[in-house]
Amino acid sequence: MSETTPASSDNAQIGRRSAGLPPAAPMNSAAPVNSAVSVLADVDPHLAEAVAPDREIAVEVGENLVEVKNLTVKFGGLLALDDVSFTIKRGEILGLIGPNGAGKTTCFNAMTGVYKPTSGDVLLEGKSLKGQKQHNITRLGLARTFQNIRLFGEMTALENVVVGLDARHKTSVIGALLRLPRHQREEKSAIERGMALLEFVGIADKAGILSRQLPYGDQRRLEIARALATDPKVLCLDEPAAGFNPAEKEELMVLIRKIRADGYTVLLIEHDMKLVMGVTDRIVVLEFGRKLADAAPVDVRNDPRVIAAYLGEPEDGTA
Amino acid sequence: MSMVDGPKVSAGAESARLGADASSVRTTAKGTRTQRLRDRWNDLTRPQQWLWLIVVVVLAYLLPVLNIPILTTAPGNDWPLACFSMASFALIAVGLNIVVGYAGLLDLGYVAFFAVGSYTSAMLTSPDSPFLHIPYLWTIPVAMAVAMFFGVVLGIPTLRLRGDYLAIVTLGFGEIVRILATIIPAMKGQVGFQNVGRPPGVAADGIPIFANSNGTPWYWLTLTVILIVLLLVGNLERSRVGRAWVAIREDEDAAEIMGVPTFKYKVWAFAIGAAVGGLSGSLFAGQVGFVNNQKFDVQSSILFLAAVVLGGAGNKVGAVLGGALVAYIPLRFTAIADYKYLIFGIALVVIMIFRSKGLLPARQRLLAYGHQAYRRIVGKSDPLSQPPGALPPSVDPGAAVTR
Amino acid sequence: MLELLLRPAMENDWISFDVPSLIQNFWSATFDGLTFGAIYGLVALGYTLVYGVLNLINFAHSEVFITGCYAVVLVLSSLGFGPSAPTMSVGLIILSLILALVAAMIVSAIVAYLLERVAYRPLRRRNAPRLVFLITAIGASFTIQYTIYLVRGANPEPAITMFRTSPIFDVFGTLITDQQILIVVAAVITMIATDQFIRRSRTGRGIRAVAQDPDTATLMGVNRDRIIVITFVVGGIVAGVGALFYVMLVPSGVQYSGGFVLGVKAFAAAVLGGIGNVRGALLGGLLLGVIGNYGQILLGNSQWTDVVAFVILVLVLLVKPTGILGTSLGRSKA
Amino acid sequence: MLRKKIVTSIAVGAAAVLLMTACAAQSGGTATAGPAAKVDLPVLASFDPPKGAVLPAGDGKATCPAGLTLGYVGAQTGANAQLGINIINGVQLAVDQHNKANAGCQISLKKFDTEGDPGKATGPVTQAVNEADIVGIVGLPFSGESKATGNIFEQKGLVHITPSATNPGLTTNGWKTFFRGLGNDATQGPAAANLLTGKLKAKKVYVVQDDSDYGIGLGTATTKALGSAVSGSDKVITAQKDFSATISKIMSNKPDAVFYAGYYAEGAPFDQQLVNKGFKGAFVGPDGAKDDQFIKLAGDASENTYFSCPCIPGELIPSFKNAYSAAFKADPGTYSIEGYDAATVLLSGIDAGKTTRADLLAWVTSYDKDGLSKHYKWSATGELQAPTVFGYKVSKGKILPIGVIG
Repeated sequence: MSETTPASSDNAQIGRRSAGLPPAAPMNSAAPVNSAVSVLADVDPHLAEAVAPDREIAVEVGENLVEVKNLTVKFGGLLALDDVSFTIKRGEILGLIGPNGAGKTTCFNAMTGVYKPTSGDVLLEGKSLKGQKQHNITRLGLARTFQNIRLFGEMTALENVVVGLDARHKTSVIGALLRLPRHQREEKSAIERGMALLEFVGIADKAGILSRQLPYGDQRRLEIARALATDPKVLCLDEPAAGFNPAEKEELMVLIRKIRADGYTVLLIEHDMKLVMGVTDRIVVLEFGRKLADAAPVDVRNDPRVIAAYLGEPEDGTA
Repeated sequence: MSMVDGPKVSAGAESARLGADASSVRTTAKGTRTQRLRDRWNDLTRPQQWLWLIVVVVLAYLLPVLNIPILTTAPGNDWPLACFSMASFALIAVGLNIVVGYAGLLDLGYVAFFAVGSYTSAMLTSPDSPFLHIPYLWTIPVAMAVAMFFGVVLGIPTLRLRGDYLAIVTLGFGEIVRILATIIPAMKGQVGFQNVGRPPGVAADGIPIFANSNGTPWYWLTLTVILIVLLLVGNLERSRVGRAWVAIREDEDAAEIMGVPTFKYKVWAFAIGAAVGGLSGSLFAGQVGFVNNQKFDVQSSILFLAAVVLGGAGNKVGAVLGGALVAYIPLRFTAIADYKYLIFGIALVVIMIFRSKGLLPARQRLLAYGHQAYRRIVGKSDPLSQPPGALPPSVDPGAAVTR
Repeated sequence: MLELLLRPAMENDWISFDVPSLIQNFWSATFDGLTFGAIYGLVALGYTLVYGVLNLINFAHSEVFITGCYAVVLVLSSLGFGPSAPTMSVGLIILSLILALVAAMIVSAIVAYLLERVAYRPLRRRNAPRLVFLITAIGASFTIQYTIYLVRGANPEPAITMFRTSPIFDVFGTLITDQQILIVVAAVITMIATDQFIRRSRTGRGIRAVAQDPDTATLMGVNRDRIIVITFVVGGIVAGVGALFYVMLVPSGVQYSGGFVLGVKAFAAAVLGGIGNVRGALLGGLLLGVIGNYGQILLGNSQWTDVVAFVILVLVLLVKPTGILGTSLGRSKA
Repeated sequence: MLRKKIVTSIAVGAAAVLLMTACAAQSGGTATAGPAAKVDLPVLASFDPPKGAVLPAGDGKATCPAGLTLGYVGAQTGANAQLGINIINGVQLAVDQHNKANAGCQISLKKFDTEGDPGKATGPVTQAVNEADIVGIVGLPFSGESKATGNIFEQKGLVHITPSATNPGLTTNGWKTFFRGLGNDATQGPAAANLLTGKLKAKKVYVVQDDSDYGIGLGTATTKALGSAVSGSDKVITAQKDFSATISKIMSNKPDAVFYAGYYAEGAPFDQQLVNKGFKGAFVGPDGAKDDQFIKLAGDASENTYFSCPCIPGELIPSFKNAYSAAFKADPGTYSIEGYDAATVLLSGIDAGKTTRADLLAWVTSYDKDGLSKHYKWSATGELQAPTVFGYKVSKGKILPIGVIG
């Protein structure tokens, strides 16, 4: 997939909004191969600018952007999530890990409105997401990708991304029917921003290809671009490395760092410990629906409880 | 059968990957013929495309006058009226295509909206009706509005249901409208409404221009309506509305999670489809001049669906073609009248098994300015070098569908 | 405008309610409704089974049913039955009816089997989308209907009277006939048998496994295609049972297009009871039959049956989208 | 295998219940309603056509320009095909006889199919009126399609004689080109009432009508003519299969006769179910029910059935019956002779030199002659001045005429 990365040697500053970020989070021992001064070094500054988040966020960098409070989910008699609390701070990459069935995806689904929590709450910028429709949660700023890819197969890559962009559009049905000025304005800007996003994830040259015809890796990247298109305050990635080989995983880590460096906050669910350790600033560990640990990667790695939970499970199950 | 329609855990990412690859191989191997046609169309310059379109539209307008010997239905049926019949089926198919083709909602009771349109026009113009009478042309927007209202009323409860329940509920709704027309005395059952109104104008010989025997003006009226509808539907298709519909069709849950208010857009699809159905019903009532409960049966709904599927669900030009064909075949080959439904039944099965995308497979253009964007990818290496706003505004005629 | 709308209404041109008639005929409407409902239930079973296993509305199931009815009519008319009550001995009548029942079960099962093989399996092989299945089902339904139309003509088949019905006992002043008892009892027996078959037998376990999780079931060595075929065939056999009793109840009801509306109502019954649920099918059928009958009497026209049935269906689905009993085939408790 | 067990157990269970019920069935039928004694009406053996009736052959000396054409517009396919074929054959027979006798005047016949559907009728009708060589039409058979298309004939001044559409409203549209070749429902109603209360001596008549234009019109006309003899009424619906609700009302009403205004498709099963529930009275239907299909569908139950029909028993006219049977290998059906007579009216006009539409229209307007079945002279609105209505009864599986009833 390396051919898709634009070869620009321009080592300029990163985007406006990302300038205020804290220095890149401490990298632990499993640091990525291409450790650079800035992860955005090889990104065109205009591109970074075009992709960067485009709206005000009520909390400052480093403050709590999302608060998960005593979240509990029951399916019938099954307690899938038991009183889980954690926070996501603006500007960080938070990892959410746990053995199979630990409740990672359930937690995710409860946050994004797919499941109704039995009790507890999720706050975004201090405001509760309780009772919000799924599409509204996305508009409020919580975007996600899917563990099993769920693109709109009969749409081109660009169209997929524009669907995400539509979340921020305001054209009415009548406006679209009669091609009123706002519609024209939004359509034009959507093309620009959509192409920029595709460029950012490295598949701009495939903008016109039907998404179901894209190679697997590009489909994963497209999902990320589509989620970014909704202009999220928090980008939630659900096992984005599933089915990737080690080289692809490295590239994915670069992409995730790039995304953060551009001003996004990222929640990463991942099975692959190496990837999680390599890219996150902080890790929340779930087991049997409970929170087991919440600490920096190094500490999590050395936490005996975590080790116990993962005992017998290979760290890199899919490779 | 999971009770919660959330994202499902796949059997394994690896298999998903294999599936994705396999399907891409399969699809690229197929459909080369239509692809070539499409490519050729795309290679044309804008003025060339326009020229071709004008030729096609002019030919379409001349259709009832030309009366081409091979095509004509003449020995059995009046050709201009057959043309009208084709046009009105085409219009219905365009409307149903919004619901089935774009949004992927299987509506098996579409004839109900057609009936609502017909009855609205009839009851507001026929001397047999005790209602207020208004000029026929005014009943067309009223019929659309009433049909749209019914679409919303039906849509709001049923569109919350799971996908395939919708099929059965709409089927029931279609039957209910027909039954109500039969058993509510005010709807006059089989007795029906005679002398439904028509657009004004009388020809030199004293016969109204829009007499029920005069197919050509009715055809021209309907064709004009089709062109306007195609243009407007094209506008919708290349907007967030069209994208929302196709996203819902492709993966409703994912669409919702990507910020598409799926319920709202489903209701819109239903309402707009219903309005077009009401419109065609109104035109049909005007042409025949007589409305009773006889022609609004389930079979008609199925024929409409067959038209959409035959043409290629999701492709509005395909819908026009499919609608015209479904109307044309029994009129041209009157001998098959007895076999009509058998032939359509077999055709549906065979098409679904061997060519499930129909005669003109769908490929929506969902971006108003996609043309330029895609061209840039081919032309230049850096798609962002062009400043925004440099894009020339384009007005796509609705008939130009292929990418 | 309002006055114009109301005027015809005041002239009783729209809808009128006949409450006294409903009260007077309440019990007979109930028993008639139960009898009809039992037949809906039998047909609904076929929809429910296929839906449970394949998540597919087998629209052509109504044609599976109607071919069974034709089998009954053809067998019985060739045995000398006709519009008038037969004059033959009791034993001979019973023998003939059993023969007709077996014929109907075989014919319906064969049609169901062919449907699966010719129409649906090729689609499954290609992983076709839902819509494609549904449209194929509709196409298949039309094909069968109009094949019958070409072979047997547009007219209904001459009536078949199997035996002269007579009242057995009196409930709340309403006579209940032997025929009504027979139909309801037979429907319940069939339903229990099917339920037991799915719960207890090896094949039944296979059906439940495929319904729950086709992929896992395949991995566990269940032959999915075989299970699907069996599901269709079982649905066909039960439809054949329904066919015999339908002809018994509505002797002149056998017409090429006759299955369609009944099929739609049976499907509604399946959904009402909870699609995929064997017991729900019978429950939904009985409910639909009874409520439809009340509506018919209250509103004074037999066609209201269908209207009322659909309104009830929509209302139930809005309140409880999974139907009354709710559970799916896969989860039906063993 | 368990499945086998289940199937057997169902069969055994079913058999047991059947046995129980069949025993009960044998023990006693229930005859509740007590109608009047059955009246045995004599069958009409032959029907003498009017002396000097106009026949298609004419005098054999007619000459006319080549290419003149008559048209038939109506059902050829679809659910109502049989009625259309009866008429087409009658028309065809008339044209053939005419052409055979008149070497100097060869008329051709063009057929246009409407499937009997008002929505589909405008196409074929327009095609027919636009064919310049067509000077006269036999059609359209049904009232609905006639309603939808009458104005088209009017616009083009093309005369058309319907052989079977009986809705009274058709002659109230001011159409000058519409002629009805038989009595309408308004004349059939009193005739049916006469059959019921006169010939069948019924004191209490229960009137049931379907939801068609035809059934409603006829039901209303008959109810009016019956007056106080009507003891009750009910409605059924096209395509209804189960009539138990109506039947229980009838059984508690205990009428001497039931009049059913509708078609055989519902009438036959209705009669069958009625008789099976123990009804012993007479069942009277109109022309729409008079069809051999009625007997086929109702079986022995139909032995209580009578029909009123403005149609004339063509099969009793030997010359017509023989010629028809020779040509089409079948007996004349309902409305065959009406089609034949209507064509004859038009053919005789052509023979008289009326070879334009205007001339032929004038010819029919002032026509005043006997046809094979009855006298043809129309009022200004296109109604027959002296229509006849025949009574028929079912006897031993055959529909036999019992003479004029109105």
